[in-house]
Amino acid sequence: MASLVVLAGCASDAPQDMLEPEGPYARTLDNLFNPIFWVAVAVFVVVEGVIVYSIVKWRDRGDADGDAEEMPAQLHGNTRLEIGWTIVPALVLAVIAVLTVPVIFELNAEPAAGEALEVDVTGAQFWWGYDYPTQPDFGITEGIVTANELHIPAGQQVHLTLESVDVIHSFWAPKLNGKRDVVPGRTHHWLLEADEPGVYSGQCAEFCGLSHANMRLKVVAHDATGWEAWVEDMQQEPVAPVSGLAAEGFALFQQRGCSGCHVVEGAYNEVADDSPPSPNLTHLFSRDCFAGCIYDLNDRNELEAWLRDPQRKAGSKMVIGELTEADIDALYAYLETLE
Amino acid sequence: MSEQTTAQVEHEEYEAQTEHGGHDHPGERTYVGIAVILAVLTAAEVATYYFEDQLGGLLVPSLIIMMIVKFFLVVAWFMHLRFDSNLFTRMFVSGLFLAIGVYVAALATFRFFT
Amino acid sequence: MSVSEQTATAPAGAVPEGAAHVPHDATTPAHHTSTGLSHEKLAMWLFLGSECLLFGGLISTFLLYRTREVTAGPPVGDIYDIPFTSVSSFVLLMSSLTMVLALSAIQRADHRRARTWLLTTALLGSTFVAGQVYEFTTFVHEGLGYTTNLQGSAFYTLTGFHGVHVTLGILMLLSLFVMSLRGRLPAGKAETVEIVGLYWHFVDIVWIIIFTLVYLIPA
Amino acid sequence: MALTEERPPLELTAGDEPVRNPLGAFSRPSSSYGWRSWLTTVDHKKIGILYGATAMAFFALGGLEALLLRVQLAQPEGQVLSPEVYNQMFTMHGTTMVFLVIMPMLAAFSNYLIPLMIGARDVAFPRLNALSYWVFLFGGLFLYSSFFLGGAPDNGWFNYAPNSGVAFSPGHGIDFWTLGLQITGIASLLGAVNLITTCLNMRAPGMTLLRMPVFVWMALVAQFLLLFAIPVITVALFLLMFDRLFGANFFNVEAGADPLLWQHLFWIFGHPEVYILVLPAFGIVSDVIPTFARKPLFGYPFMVFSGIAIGFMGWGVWAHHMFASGIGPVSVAAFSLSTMFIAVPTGVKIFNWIGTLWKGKLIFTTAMLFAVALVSQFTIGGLSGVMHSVAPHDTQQTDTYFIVAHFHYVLFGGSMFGIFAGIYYWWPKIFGHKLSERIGKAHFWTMFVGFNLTFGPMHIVGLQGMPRRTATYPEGMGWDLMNLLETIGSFLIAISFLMWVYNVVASRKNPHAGADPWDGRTLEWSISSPPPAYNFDVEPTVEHLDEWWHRKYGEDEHGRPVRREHFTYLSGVDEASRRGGGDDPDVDVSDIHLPSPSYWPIVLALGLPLIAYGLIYTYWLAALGGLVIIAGSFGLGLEPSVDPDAGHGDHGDHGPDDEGHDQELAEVGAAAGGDDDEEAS
Ligand code: HEA
Ligand code: HEA
Ligand code: HEC
Ligand code: CUA
Ligand SMILES: [Cu+2]
Repeated sequence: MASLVVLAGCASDAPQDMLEPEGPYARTLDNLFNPIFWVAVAVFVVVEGVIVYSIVKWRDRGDADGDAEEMPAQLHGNTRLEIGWTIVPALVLAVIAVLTVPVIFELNAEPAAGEALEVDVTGAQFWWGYDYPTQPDFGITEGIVTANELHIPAGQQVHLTLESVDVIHSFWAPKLNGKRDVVPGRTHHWLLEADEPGVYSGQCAEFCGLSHANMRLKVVAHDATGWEAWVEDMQQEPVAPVSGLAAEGFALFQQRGCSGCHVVEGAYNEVADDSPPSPNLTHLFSRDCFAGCIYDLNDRNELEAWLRDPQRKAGSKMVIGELTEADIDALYAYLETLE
Repeated sequence: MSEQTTAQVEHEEYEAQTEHGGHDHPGERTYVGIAVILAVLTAAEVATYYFEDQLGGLLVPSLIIMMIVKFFLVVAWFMHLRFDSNLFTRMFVSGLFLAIGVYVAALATFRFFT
Repeated sequence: MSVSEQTATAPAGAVPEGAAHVPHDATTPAHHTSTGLSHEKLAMWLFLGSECLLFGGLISTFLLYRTREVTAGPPVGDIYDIPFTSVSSFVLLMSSLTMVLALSAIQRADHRRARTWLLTTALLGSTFVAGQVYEFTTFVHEGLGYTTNLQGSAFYTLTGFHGVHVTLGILMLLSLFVMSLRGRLPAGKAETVEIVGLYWHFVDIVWIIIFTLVYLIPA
Repeated sequence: MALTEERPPLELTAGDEPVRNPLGAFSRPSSSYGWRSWLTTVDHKKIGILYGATAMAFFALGGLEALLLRVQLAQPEGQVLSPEVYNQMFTMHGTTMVFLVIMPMLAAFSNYLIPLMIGARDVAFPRLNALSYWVFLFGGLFLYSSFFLGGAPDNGWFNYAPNSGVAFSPGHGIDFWTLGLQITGIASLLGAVNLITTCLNMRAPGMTLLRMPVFVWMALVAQFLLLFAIPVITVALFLLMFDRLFGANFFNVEAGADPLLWQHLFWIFGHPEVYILVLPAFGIVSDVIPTFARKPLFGYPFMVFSGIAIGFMGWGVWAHHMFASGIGPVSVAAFSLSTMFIAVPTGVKIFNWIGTLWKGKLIFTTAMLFAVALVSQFTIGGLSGVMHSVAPHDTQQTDTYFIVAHFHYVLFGGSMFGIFAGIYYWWPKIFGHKLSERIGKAHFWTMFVGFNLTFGPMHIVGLQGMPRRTATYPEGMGWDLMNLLETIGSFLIAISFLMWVYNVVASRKNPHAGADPWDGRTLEWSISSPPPAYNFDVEPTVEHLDEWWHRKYGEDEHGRPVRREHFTYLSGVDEASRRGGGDDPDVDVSDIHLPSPSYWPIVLALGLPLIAYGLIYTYWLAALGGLVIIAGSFGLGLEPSVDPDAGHGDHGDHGPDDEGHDQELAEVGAAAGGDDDEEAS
């Protein structure tokens, strides 16, 4: 068993492997886990070793002398020994406790104002929304709203504020930090930081209904220039297309009810009162994945299939009437302009 | 006359069953006395309602104390725990204390007390 | 809970299982148990210990939600009628007295008094329940229904559970009363009365707690 | 004799009251053979068997659900189950295994064994016992009927709010869950009261608490946990039910409710619950290992006290299921610490079992194999538990397969292995013949390998970030191979289970095993197999821990045990089946009074599912159920526990003494009744 777990430690290409942290918080966790893991291995080896030894050594082999009834010494116990194996594990655990408690507080510490990038995260069935309040320190002069892909600057502390609009979700990007539940009616906080630029996979970890498995997320960490570019892009309002297929799509976006749920800043800013919380599409094509990051946005077929039947993602709250292929082409052409 | 005898027989029968055979039960007078104390305490409790402001920080502690005393009186005397087997007390008290411990801790995690 | 109540405490007018020891039977000692205590009484105490966690849960739920803002209707604390509740609390408290008096009477084989006290206890209990019904109706008139807000749900559920307990107790008392009328409740079975009494007093002490924590201590 | 459920004397002659059929509905059942006797039995042994058989049937169902889960997960992007079905499957799998398999299985052992082990003739309240069983059965069937009535519950076995509310789970599945678990909860609560009373009150003379077999102790601790934990989940279930049925607001976030309330209530119950699931299994192996190590249990008092300590500490750790839920660092730290230290008493148990093996003479019967497997495999689960208790890192582990691995190691590697050890060990006592050892060993090894193959790799995928309760997973996460192995393993377990079923069938004709086939240590081995209805011909007087062993063995001058020439079985044992001597007791058993069978438990129990269906569909049905329950309660209550017409179970007559005694009572009764009439007028 232990060897299997060790094996896991070495296994590669597991994008959500928690044993290969890529940020300071996840590393703190991993550093805590390591000694405890080895303590467990040691206990495991001792216990299983003694069991196996006993089995081998004292199993009844129906001895040759044929005296099957001969009894072993009738030991009733040994108080000193027993007190010993009460105290020793307690001491071992005390050490584990001493290692653990400071980390609990460390990881719950709130960063000083202005030190961390603030992002408001919304969990919804079955996608993630991100809201970057205005923070000139980070180049954000006007709030940014996006979905599913969380963009952050690498090497920078990020402070998340987590809220849910329906049921409990749990925000988790294993290589950057552990989970924190996103509970409706409560506001929770969590920290993230990535050492290096890169894309980090994660997903909702609290069962939240039919598409719990399909509520994934990505954290995209940028280097300084990448970050500036991204912020810059995101603060640009898309220009509404005036001609061609895209313009048709632009009109269809309203006719087909898309704008009843989805915000496209500058064009469709108001959604219907009874609409379910829906991803902001202003910069849809700045992302690589959509609908809880289970589909690839760079693959045209995926988005078309989505528009054909959003229920291919079980339980999806996006309910639309049937679209003709022509509608879909037009809508696609429009959506593509949302960069 | 016949009633008297039957009553006696029955009473003895009852006594034979109780393990200490005729141990002292508090008499009816005691019961009434306890009830009087309970009544007075209740009156005092209700009175706090009219003096909330004057009592200030004392209000809650005094209410809790009175509640505990009333609780204790009923349990000890009316429910005979004072006179009955210790085992009963232990069974009941373990449930009671467990409930207090667990729920106070749970409320504490909601920062109920701060 | 009502269901488990009935079955777990069995005695609603019943001969609880094994209640009848056979004191005259030479071969059977009066109490043949390891602890010398009767099964039924022990069982009742265990059950009451368990009930502590039931009411504890309901009370804690109420307390938690009492401190929360309500989104509709009045907070429950605004519509309490403390004088009224004080009176009904007092009634319930006194029913505990009549209950012990009933027990003490039956132990003396004074059946007439026992019956009187049993009936009085049941009547006091009924008064309490009636008071509760009245309270509920006024609260609803004041705008706090069961579904109005958090506190309404928590309040009615807690006090409702208690009320159901009292009602079951009343049923048991009445059953005892009828048994006694029919001569099925000799002093030898005083323990049945005692056990019902334990339940009754328990319901009373729960109210002692509710009265203080729910009504008197301001949010 | 030593029966508690004596005939209530005054009932016999109380005027013209129809005592026998209080409501005139039925005449009292009297047979103790045939299938009908199973419906009306109040014999703790039969009830134990009923519990066991039902639990194993549910195990097949819960296992089947697990197999479906595994088939779906065998490969990425599995298409076998829709998410709807998948969610129902894992919910019902977890719920079934916990509430309908392990809990009743342990009720089965407790029922069957506690009276035998403490030298009693039955439990304290035999009819209540029957009631518990029927209530449990109907609760389970009610829950399962949801499959045919629009879909089973699908929100996981801990059913977090607010996803369990009507807004997010509009079907009836969750209603079936809340109501079904309330029903089975009633069964558990009744059982707890009953068995605790039995343990405390019905021990044979000399059976002090510290002479009780460890199984009895652990069952007792578990029953106390039930006694106090059931009401907590009852509260939670009621709140949820009121939310769903009557529009209350307990988990209505819009109205300001806090979803963590559910989590606290559930886990205040839920954590003690996991010790309820494992402690009796610990008890079983604590009796099995000494028997087959031919040595007394190492450190009996430590074993007892550590069990009590686990039960006690188990109440202070529940929030370790909520480390990621945002309860705040202070709470997290407190619960993290309390959780860690629960490893101490558990470690004591592990080490003491090893101490029992040490220098023993280990006989590896199937029962022993399972018992030792528990010791070794539970340790693995316990160690991953300690890793979870390290709260900061648990925010990584929680809700991943690392947790799934943990709890299957403790539940399967602990509880299930313990249960199988118990099944193989006590089978000859219960049915008179052993299960085949040959098939048994094949069963064990297949199960052992399958178990590790199924749940071992879950540690790895868990650490690699595979979340639980996901109906599907994408390719390229590095989880594929391990998942495939797990699925293969699960089929090995299934095969091993079928081997067990086959063993049960194939072993029916095995020769009679005798009263004491394993040279056991505790009292149940001192009576014939299967035991007579009244268990003991003579009530034992106990002088030792491991009383039966001490009756069989004395010591030679070196303090080594030697079998005695003379010792006496406690009920008649047929000649052929005696193992190494022993005499029969010389007593007349015709005098033993047993409680009579009764229809009322099953009738009363039937009322509960009626109420439950009624609450879901139409209140009329609920009212009907209420009437059934009231009728049933009065029926059960007024019916004398021993049928006066049935000749007291075993013999048709009482002696002349009894006759006179009845007469005397009749007079008292009549006198009392007469007086009352006068007074009343
Ligand atoms: C039989 C049931 C059972 C048992 C006995 C245990 C035992 C333990 N459990 Fe487990 N647990 C479950 C059933 C059980 N658990 C279930 C069902 C869940 C998941 C529920 C769900 O989410 O669906 C769960 C989840 C669970 C969690 C929550 C994880 C999460 O969801 O994030 C935690 C966290 O602390 C935990 C901890 C422990 C610990 C510390 C023990 C300890 O009692 C273990 C102690 C034993 C040992 C440690 C081994 C022997 C000891 C020694 C050899 C001594 C030396 C050891 C040391 C010095 C370390 N368990
Ligand atoms: C004691 C408890 C117990 C037991 C024994 C098991 C046994 C098994 N469990 Fe599980 N399991 C839980 C308790 C248990 N489980 C709990 C509490 C959960 C959490 C649920 C939740 O998240 O809400 C869970 C969750 C769970 C999951 C996670 C699902 C998810 O999160 O998405 C998985 C996945 O592989 C799984 C698999 C298995 C397997 C393969 C077995 C195997 O051991 C089963 C072996 C199979 C059999 C024994 C069946 C054999 C039967 C036949 C072949 C039919 C024969 C028919 C006749 C004879 C008539 N279980
Ligand atoms: C009833 C509300 C509703 C309507 C109408 C609606 N959507 Fe959606 N849409 C949603 C929701 C909710 C999601 C998130 C679904 C998920 O990921 O589970 C979504 C997701 C999307 C996404 C993926 C966004 C991302 O970043 O993940 C696109 C693209 C999209 N919708 C386009 C459209 C178009 C085009 C239309 C009109 C034809 C439309 N939607 C109509 C609710 C709606
Ligand atoms: Cu959101 Cu799972
Ligand atoms: Cu736990």
